[in-house]
Amino acid sequence: MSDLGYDAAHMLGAVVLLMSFALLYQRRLFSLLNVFTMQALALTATAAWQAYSHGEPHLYITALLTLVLKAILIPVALHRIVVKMKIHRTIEPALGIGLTMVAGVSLVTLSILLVLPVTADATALTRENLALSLSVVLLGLLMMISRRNAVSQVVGFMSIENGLILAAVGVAGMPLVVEMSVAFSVMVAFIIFGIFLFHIRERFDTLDMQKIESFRGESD
Amino acid sequence: MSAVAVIVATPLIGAAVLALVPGHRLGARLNIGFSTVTLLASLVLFGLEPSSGALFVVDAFNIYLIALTAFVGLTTSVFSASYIAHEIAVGKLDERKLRFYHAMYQAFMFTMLLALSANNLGVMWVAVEGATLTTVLMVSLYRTAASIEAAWKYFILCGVGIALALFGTILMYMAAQPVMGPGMAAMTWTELMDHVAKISPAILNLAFVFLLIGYGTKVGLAPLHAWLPDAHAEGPTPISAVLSGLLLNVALYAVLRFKMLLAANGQAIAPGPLMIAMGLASLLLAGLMLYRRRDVKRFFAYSSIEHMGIITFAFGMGGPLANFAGLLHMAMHSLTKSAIFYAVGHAVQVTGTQRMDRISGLTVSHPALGWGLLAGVVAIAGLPPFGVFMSEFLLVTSTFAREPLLALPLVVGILVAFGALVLRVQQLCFGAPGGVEGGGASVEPVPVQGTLVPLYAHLALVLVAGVWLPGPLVAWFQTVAALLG
Amino acid sequence: MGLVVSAIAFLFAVAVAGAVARRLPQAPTVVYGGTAGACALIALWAAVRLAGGGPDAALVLPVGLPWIQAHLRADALSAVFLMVVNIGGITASLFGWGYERAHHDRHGGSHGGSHGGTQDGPVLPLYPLFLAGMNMVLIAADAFTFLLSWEFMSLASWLLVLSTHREPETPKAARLYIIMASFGTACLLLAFGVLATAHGDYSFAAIRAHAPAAGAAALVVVLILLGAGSKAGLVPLHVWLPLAHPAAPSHVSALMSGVMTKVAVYAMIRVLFDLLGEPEWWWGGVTMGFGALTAVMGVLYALMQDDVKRLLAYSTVENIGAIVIALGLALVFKAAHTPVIAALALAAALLHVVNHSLFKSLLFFAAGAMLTATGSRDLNRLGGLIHRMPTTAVLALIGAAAISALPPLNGFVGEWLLFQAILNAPALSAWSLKIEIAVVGAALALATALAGACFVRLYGIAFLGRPRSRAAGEAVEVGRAMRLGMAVPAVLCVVLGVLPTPLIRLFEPALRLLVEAGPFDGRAYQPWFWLAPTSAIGNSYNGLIMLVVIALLSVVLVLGIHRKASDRVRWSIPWGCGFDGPDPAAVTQYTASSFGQPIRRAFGSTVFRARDHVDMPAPGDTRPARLSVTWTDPAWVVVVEPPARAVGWLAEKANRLQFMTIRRYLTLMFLALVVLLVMVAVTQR
Amino acid sequence: MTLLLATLHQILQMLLVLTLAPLLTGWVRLVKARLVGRRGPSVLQPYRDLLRLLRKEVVLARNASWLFRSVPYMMFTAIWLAAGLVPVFTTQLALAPTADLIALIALLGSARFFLALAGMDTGTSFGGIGSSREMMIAALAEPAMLMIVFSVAILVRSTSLAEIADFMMSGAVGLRISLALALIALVMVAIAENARIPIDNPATHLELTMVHEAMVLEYSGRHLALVEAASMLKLLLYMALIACVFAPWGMATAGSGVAAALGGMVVFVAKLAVGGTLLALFETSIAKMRVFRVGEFLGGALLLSLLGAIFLYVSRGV
Repeated sequence: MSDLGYDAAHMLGAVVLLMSFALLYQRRLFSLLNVFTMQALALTATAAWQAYSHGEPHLYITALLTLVLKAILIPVALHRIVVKMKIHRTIEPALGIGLTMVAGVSLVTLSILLVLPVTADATALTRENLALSLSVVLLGLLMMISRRNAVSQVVGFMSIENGLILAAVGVAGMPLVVEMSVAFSVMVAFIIFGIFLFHIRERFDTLDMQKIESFRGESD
Repeated sequence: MSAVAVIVATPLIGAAVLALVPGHRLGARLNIGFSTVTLLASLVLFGLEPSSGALFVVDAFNIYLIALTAFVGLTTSVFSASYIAHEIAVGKLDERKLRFYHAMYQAFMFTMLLALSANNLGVMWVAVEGATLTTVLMVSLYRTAASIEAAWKYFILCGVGIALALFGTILMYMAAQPVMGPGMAAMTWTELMDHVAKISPAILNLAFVFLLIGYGTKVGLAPLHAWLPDAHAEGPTPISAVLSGLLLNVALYAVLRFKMLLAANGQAIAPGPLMIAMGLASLLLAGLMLYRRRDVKRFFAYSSIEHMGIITFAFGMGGPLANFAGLLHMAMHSLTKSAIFYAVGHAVQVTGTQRMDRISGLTVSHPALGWGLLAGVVAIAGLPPFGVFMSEFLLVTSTFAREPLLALPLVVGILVAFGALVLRVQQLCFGAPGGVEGGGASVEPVPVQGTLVPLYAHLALVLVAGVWLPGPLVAWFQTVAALLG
Repeated sequence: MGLVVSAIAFLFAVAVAGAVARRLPQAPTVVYGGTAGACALIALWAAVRLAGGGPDAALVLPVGLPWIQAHLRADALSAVFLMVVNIGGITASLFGWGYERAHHDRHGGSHGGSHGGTQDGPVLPLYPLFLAGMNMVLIAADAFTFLLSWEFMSLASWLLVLSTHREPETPKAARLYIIMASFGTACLLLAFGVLATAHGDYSFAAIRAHAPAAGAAALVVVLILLGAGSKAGLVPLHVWLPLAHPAAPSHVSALMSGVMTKVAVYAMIRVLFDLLGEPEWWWGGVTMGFGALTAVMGVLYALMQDDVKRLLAYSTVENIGAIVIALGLALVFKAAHTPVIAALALAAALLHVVNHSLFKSLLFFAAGAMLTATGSRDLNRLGGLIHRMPTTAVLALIGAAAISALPPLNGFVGEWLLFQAILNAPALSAWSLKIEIAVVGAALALATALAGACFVRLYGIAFLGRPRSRAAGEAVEVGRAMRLGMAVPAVLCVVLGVLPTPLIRLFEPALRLLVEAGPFDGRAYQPWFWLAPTSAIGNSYNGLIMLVVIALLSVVLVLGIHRKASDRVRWSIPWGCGFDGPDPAAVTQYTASSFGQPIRRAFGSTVFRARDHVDMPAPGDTRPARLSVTWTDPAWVVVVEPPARAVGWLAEKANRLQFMTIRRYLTLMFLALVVLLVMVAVTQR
Repeated sequence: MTLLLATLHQILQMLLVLTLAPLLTGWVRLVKARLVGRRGPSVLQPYRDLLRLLRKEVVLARNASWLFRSVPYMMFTAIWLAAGLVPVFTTQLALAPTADLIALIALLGSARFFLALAGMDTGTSFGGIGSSREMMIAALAEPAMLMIVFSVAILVRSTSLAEIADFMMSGAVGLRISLALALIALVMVAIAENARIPIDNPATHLELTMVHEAMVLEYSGRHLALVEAASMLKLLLYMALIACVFAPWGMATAGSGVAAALGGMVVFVAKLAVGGTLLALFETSIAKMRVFRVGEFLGGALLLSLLGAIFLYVSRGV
């Protein structure tokens, strides 16, 4: 593999990771959506680059899917939900932003520690790719648990997915990537549909998950 | 291979057909019909040699699980027919929802059979994800606040879990790709098993952690179990039966496949301690949670967590005896727990409540049901002559002989759960008959005409297994037990 | 062996018949008749096997654990216990048949609710299963079959206890019972886990083949004492017993107390003497200590009971204590390589097993008869039954005298043999054991004497004096089947008391199997009517001659007195301090509580925190004074409450996990992931 | 021949104890009376009392059962037999191998068991008081007694009274602390079992302090005669027992002739006289204790006897 291919892939992956940090940093919903769009764009670029450099045309489909769904449709849909449902525009953090950042950095460190022993016969690309995608996944999870707002949780969930796709496109010859990313997108769609559905039914006043769970099973 | 194709295709066709069939009676009958065909096809497998292809694999491990799944699918469809008839009669469900329900039921069977028979990591993942989606829809079938909340919880938690499992799957490919080259081979069970010894253990370890957490969420291992009790409690009871009886097994099957890879690799971290820790945590936590439960279905859902903990512990211990015990326990738990849910569903319809303190004296008011429920709980509590006793016997004795200190929490956990089960089953089955306002049969608005055939069929199987296991099954178990390390 | 297995299979068939036809009027006859028949068959087989000798009967059935299969084997030890179980089964069936009919007639088959006797649950199908389970335990020859049968026995008896589930006390008792039973089974599971090793050699033959290491053996001893002890009722694991045994219908109580506890004793003997190989000296010491504690505590508990059946259950605890003392002695002497004395002690244990099964069944039957006749098992509501139920009174008197170890009945013979074994303590070399045996001997003597007091109290309050309730005053004698069911064990009590030697001869094959000696080894001449075991210290006993001499002296006495004395008799009202109306409530006679008061004062106030509360009316007030007693079972405080409280506390804490938000659940998941990843990161270093 | 002789001895002994028992009681009463300065009744007074009671009519409580009426015979037989088992003038007794010391204690236990039942049969409070207290005393006295038996049996290596007497006479024992403890314990038990001061007062009818007398309060006529006679026999039995174990000298043994047996009888009468005097002395010099102190008293006896058994191991090293 050429140095250029390696460097470009590395750089694009790093951008995705950077965007994950940026997501953690946001306090306002709209800017969160914007950052997410940028992450999706970076991911699209990665997928397209890998398709080109490895000569695997099916990755173009992945890139396209990412672009259409993640960079366009979903941000727009979420934007409309926020507006239509009059969701509070600021994000309530369950964990302070500073602490979140510290946790994020620790997670990245952990990822690197985990990847370090992977030397034996893995190529450098796999290693970098692995560290980056692992970090993105963990940061996405952190995002989900450190925010109270439902929209930001959806965003966190999707950023986990971005990490997955980053990993999948980075490894040579991964079959079924498209199928799996489609299957995953169905799930995301479900979530968004669910939010709509619940709102339409007016079973819950707000999408704050604490309130959704007022019933909690056996609290009688 | 064609038999497997039939097994997987039948429910898929069934789902399509049932989505179009109006009328719940016909739907229920067709549902039973498709399930019967699936079961018959899966019985054919017993006569065939184990085989593997690009898409499907049939070996000692999944053959009995496929048959079990098809069987429980059939009995549940029979139970479901009588269950929904009552739900229609009392107006809790309508025709439109039932059409959806039947289609989803077959779709769910499809995903599970696919997950069990797939020879490909990716296909299996897709199937498990599909199973999640279909069951989420079915859990929310009643559209009550509680059921939607339960479905939402289920969906979010298992969604994250399934995402992590996908990451694990990708990692697995990443690990295998340098050795096996790019392409399908590195995602195929049979190929992986042949080459896994050469794979670098570092990524394998990482992959296993993600797979354990990911699929483990679906198994219901503590502390990833939170979705399970609510999903069981709020959905229709047939769905609770298949969730406990089948879905948990399928998820565990996935974990175990990966454990086999690790065991065959030899250099990777031993997955045993991780599984033992999570198994014990599930067992102890679920055992304690049983005590404060009021909802009968949630109660037995926690009992499922407990048993999944025991099974995970058994596979974590490893060795021929413990693995054998684990495999047996999977089958026994599946049959017993679904039987219990049949009985519970019936009891809930009879008494009109899911609150345990309002149900009592079932053996007096409804002897066949009450004694059936009692037998089911006795079986799940690990009392002889039922099959769970045999697996727990093997597990406890072999564990204590090897790791005495691990056997103690195991026994304590089993006893704690046992105490709760006894407490509740005595209350449900004995004493003065209760029910709606303690009136028993007289206030029953709609007479319940449920069939107890599935319940007793399961109990009979569990009873037979408790004293006698057929030779081929033993041989399969022993083969798999050896592979699991 | 085929015969025994077929008989057990027949019991299952009877159970099925009972389940199917339980509404038919002939059902009790079929079930109890069938059960009695099967039991008679097995008992006969066992007796023939013991008398005739011959090789062990063995059978391997293709069921159970696939690679082991079910090993069944009836050696001499099994045969002894098969005899005990099935003789108990026969008498209980006889009595149960009558009992069932009496209760059927009384309640007309409806769910009538008089205290202590209602059966809503099905006894008929479960009763043969219970007996089948006990028989299966005795012939099991691999760990799996053994524990399966063991737990099956618990299951059947649990359901039998639950047959009175409408009684307010029953559910709690049943729950505690099955939990303790499962605790016991868990201990046995662990014990067999050690014995079978990690290779899974579950058959008894394989276990015998490789003796465990010292540490493992010690573990097994402790686990067996806990496991079988909890079933037998060893203090402090006895807490369930006095609740569960009385809750069942009386013939089932008799089986549970008289017979099932013996199956637990069998388990102890099987493991400690047979499977574990050569014993260490301290095993017996520990066993004996528990036995002594059990004997004394059991009888003290019994003395404080007002409930007839509960009193009997506590008395079972005491007798199990005596049996376990004998087992401990046998272990000690076996370890000290004095097999003849070990055989003596073990013979005492087996004899007491037989004896207790007889008189405890008899007494539970008597309690059942009282319950049938008066509807009450509260001592303070009985009295004067000797006039109303003459046959039951005589038979119960035999039982009470036998259990109080009065000569020339069988209880005394067992006690006598046991003391003979205790007297051989000087043959031991360990100092601590000698002193322990002296103390154990004192405890046993104390327990025996207290048992006498206990049964004077039971018999005196229930059968003698004046009725304490209307129901007791109007009681009528029970039916013929029930009386016959009581008469059989009563006659056996007398016969075995007078002629114990033939029975002990029957034990000999079992004793040779376990301790490789017989109690009469080295005695040249040993007539069948004489009991003179071989022993360094001790003497002989002859119940037959005692009986003859007593009879002779009595005849002489009666004749002498009646020749000399006046025959005039005048009936009169005794002085009752002015209270002599017919009203039972106003009678000044002693109550059960007041009878127990002196002994309670002497023993109970510290151990049981027993407190008397006297409600004394003011002078001039004519209402009666009342004495009430409160007491606490210390074992309850130690054994039941702490775990129950711990589980409750933990359950309360854990319950918070049910009420968290999704985000928190996700956090748990995240943390689990991170912890596992860190573990991987650390272990990879 | 030996068997025939033994049987003859046995019959003689049975008659002897029966004859001597009221005499002993009369003697004790006489000595006690003299000690407190009264003249006291004749030594033969107990015989007259018994005969008079026999001639009197029986008054029965209305709800007394057959048990009440048969208990006097049963207990008398049991105690008579027990008394016949203790060697008094010879160790050659036919019944010796039939029943040893343990059986003897059990026989006494039977007598007490039935008497206590009889006390409860009439349904009055006095019978209950007596029975419950009697059983409480017995519950402590019996184990103490058995422990004494243990000490002695371990020393002698037999529980047969005849063998014990033979062994003690042989002088192989010497002075032993455990024997001394056993003796003290045995005396304490004997006092309790015979309802003597300080445990009970055979002459009292004060209900709060009665034990034995309360139990037999409803008896009259021939029944009372039997009960009284049995008590007298029991007193003699315990004296004979103490004499047999701790002072067996003068008894005829195997092979000794008729003269020895006759001598044994004379010695036995002398022993009884001494024992009776000692008892009277003891009783006049001590006050009766409260009923609930009895437990402590007998608990002391039990501990002493246990200590005796343990000391035996220490001193003898067996």
